[in-house]
Amino acid sequence: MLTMKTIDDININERLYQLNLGPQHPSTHGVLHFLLTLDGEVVVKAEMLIGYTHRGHEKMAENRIYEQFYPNSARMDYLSGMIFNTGYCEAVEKLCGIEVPKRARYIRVITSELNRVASHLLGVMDFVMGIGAYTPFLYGWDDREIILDLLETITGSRLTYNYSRFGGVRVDIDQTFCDSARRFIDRMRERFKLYNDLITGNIIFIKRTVGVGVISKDVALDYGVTGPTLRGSGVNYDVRKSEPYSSYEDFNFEIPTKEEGDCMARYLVRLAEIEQSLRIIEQAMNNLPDGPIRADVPCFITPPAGDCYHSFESARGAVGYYIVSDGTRIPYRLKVRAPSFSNLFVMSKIIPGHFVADLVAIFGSIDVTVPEIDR
Amino acid sequence: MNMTQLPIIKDIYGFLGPDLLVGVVGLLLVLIFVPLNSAFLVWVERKVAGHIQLRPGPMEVGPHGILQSLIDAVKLMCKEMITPDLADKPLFWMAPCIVVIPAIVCFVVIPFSPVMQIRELNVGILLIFAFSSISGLSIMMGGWASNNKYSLIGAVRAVAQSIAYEIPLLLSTMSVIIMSNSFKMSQIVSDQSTVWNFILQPVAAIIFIICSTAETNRAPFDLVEAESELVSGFHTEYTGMRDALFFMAEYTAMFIASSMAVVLFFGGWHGPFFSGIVWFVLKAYFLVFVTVWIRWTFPRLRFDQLMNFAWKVLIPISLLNLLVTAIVIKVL
Amino acid sequence: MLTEGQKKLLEELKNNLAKSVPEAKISQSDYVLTGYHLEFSSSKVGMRRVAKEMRSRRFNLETVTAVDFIDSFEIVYLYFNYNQDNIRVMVRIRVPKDEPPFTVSAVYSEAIWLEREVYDFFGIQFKEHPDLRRILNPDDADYFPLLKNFGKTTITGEIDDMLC
Amino acid sequence: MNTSYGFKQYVKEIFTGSKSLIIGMGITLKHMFKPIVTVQYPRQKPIMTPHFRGHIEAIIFDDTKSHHCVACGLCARTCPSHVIKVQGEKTKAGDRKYGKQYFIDFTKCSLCGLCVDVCPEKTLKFSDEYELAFYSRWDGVMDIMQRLEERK
Repeated sequence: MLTMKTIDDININERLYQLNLGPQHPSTHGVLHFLLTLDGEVVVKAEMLIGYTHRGHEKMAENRIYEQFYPNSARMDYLSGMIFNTGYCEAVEKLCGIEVPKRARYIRVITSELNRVASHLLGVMDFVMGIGAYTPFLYGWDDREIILDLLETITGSRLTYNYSRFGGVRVDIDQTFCDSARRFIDRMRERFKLYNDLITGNIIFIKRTVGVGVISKDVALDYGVTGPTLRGSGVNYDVRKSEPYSSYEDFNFEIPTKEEGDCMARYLVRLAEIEQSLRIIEQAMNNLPDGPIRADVPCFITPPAGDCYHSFESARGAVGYYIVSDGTRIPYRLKVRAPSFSNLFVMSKIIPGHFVADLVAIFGSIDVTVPEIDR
Repeated sequence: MNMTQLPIIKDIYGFLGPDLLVGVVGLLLVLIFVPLNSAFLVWVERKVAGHIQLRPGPMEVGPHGILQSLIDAVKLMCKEMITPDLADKPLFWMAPCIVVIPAIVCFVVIPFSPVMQIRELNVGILLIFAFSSISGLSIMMGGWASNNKYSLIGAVRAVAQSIAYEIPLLLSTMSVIIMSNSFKMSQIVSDQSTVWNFILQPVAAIIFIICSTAETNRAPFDLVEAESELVSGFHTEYTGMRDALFFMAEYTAMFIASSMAVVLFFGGWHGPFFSGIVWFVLKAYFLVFVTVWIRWTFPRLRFDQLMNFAWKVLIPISLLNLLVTAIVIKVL
Repeated sequence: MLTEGQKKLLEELKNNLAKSVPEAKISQSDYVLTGYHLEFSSSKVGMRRVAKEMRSRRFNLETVTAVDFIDSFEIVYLYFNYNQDNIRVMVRIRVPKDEPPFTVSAVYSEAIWLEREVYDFFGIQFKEHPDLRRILNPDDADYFPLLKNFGKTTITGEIDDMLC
Repeated sequence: MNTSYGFKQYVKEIFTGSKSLIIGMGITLKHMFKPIVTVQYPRQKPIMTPHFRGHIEAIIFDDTKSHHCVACGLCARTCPSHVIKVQGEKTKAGDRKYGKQYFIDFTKCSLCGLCVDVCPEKTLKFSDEYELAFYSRWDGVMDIMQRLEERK
């Protein structure tokens, strides 16, 4: 690894210069602004300037009834909109004490996991594209397209699904959906060989990722990192296991972890997670119970006064909805704990000492969504 | 009055002989060939990339979109050429002009067939090396003059990269030159009438192809442009036809590098059934296809790895190869 | 359902927190309904002592946020651990509007950004914070958007009348 | 990265590395001869699924050969973006109201589908039209009752 120079070693006027990476840059996944202090091509200090896509979702929530916040929830993390949407519904259900039918919970699991696979595929392939390989990105896109088509058949939308409703889901899934999902699972399992040959085994990819951007366990804990980024650092923590929501307690799956904490570990964790998600989908479809898909809830709900915190695992980490209700139809306060927010902040700790090219790799491997950070 | 009767013209004609005619006609042909060739190669690149990525590539203009690059060229000519306010204007203007010089000059010595060569030089190979280094200069000029940090980083990378990769490039060429005892390109080609140098010198051939990919700044060595890091590298600030000139130079350099590889290792114009030029162009385009294919397969190296690869892998191996070649030739 | 380990940890936590911050009110809460196991509420003191206690037990700071209760702020810290025995601890600190609290960013680095966000939206000036600047809102903004007196739209009132 | 970098490892890395590169090139070459997977959009058109969420439309019911909208305005009030405006009319005094004009500003619609969910008469549905392009913002404001007349 490169030896990190401290500011004291360098005559500032001569050697350091600042580079604005973003807000308009091909590899910042949206509008994120890195203010880098560089020594040659080595980053000495990195500061992330965020807020370019701040839309004030939390303030919006205070100005609309609970139902009207459905579309907002998916627009925070547009890559795992289904998970955010479902999570919001579950948070409000927890607040109101609504019991969701089992079939609806299973459908939520199936759609959320499909969404997670789609998000991970994009995350992994975007990371590979940041390193410079464009073709694997489009192969991943090809797989992701099947999921989007599949979800479109039941939700009618491709990114901002808006599918979950308080007390259940909007549309039931049928046999054709299950058959296409099974076909996708079979196809996806075969595709792992392609990804391993084309990307994981590639010597350039290995050289670019192994030992780059190491997040140690302690740093991860200190900075509140969650999700695949945390599991890549060797911490076995997944909300789906630790606090099973929906019906994750019914399924048999593993939490893949890697000890190394570098870009490669995070990449491998994501690929392994896709595999586990496929397992969950398969189990859920095999044991799909019959019954109603929506509990009998009023058209507009009025939760009792009080507060609740609901945590769930999105494709990027542990998301939390903290809702304070004052007993009216409008939330008094709605706070979203965005995993990308903390995951991004850790970059200011680990980037110094790396090249600009590594910054792109690390940023890709942490896989943040900017609208989720900015909310 | 007959112009040729003038003493000065007579002197020039006497000095140049029939070469003048060949020179003028050849230059015209090169001037026509270079833009058309690069337009064709852009189309090839987009088509190959498309099919590798399971999509058809350009399809709209002409059959299978073959006229797409010509239309794009027309569009680029109509575009405004923006010069940044803080740019070094003369240098900024000169860089794209200089970058096409090696693209044109190098064609002078390439033997497309036994008869199709504009000028036979005793040091043809050296001329190509000498002139292709100019492209590094123009990249440096463009990157510096843009007054953009991304461009500057790209330019600095370009210089370091071209220095590092010229050494193994020359060393691998040297082993061929030792074998045919000549810097003359036609001599090297005619020496391969029975066995290609690729069979005799496989290591040198592979190193040559790798280094020429790096010299022409193609992926996986395209750190000079490195889209995901440096936006567009040295030509970030260039627009319109100036940008197109950089592209033209890049694709022509690709073609020249492939032609060099054909001359040095793949038997030049030699081949059954067809005439020499057909074989030569086929081989050159196949090598171009290989570089395009490589580009759309691999990730990009990091800068220190690029340097390590040149200094720790390519240079030792090519030196070793040269040494072995020299010993074998001496012994035989 | 709480496991044995969770119960034990809860008891320990309760005792230790009560010892380190005697003036606080600590109570167990229904996880199924609220999503947290332990509720810790105090007025204006103790957030750093709690943070240190949590850090020593390898708890993770999940989020920091605030709620504007017109007359005062409630600052909310959520802690969660990665171990087998998962406990979520909700720490509520009531602070008057004119008396800003201390930062916990010396204990948890994550809090640097989380508290910046709270400052950005509520204008709570955390004491001893290393880098208290705007984060999501523009640098030159002169408003704190999540305060209750900011930007209450008239449309909402209309909806309220019609639906309630 | 690795300080103890032996010669054996160096040679091995060159060979394994080259092998991995050749495998990668083989994969891309194979893909080059596979059929394309993209839809050539203006020439081929994708078929929309039955649940596709386009802009909203009124359903023509068989019994009345028209919509069932009673202009209750619930959709207008639920809409998070406030893009719906319904105008009702009574044919004669004491009769039920029916929807005469139903404006939706599609340029601001977030296609959440709350209006369809909430409609007490279930007279709204999603259109499967996806090629909606306008020359001005005002063209995005459409009267779905008028569109219903056109469909009849």
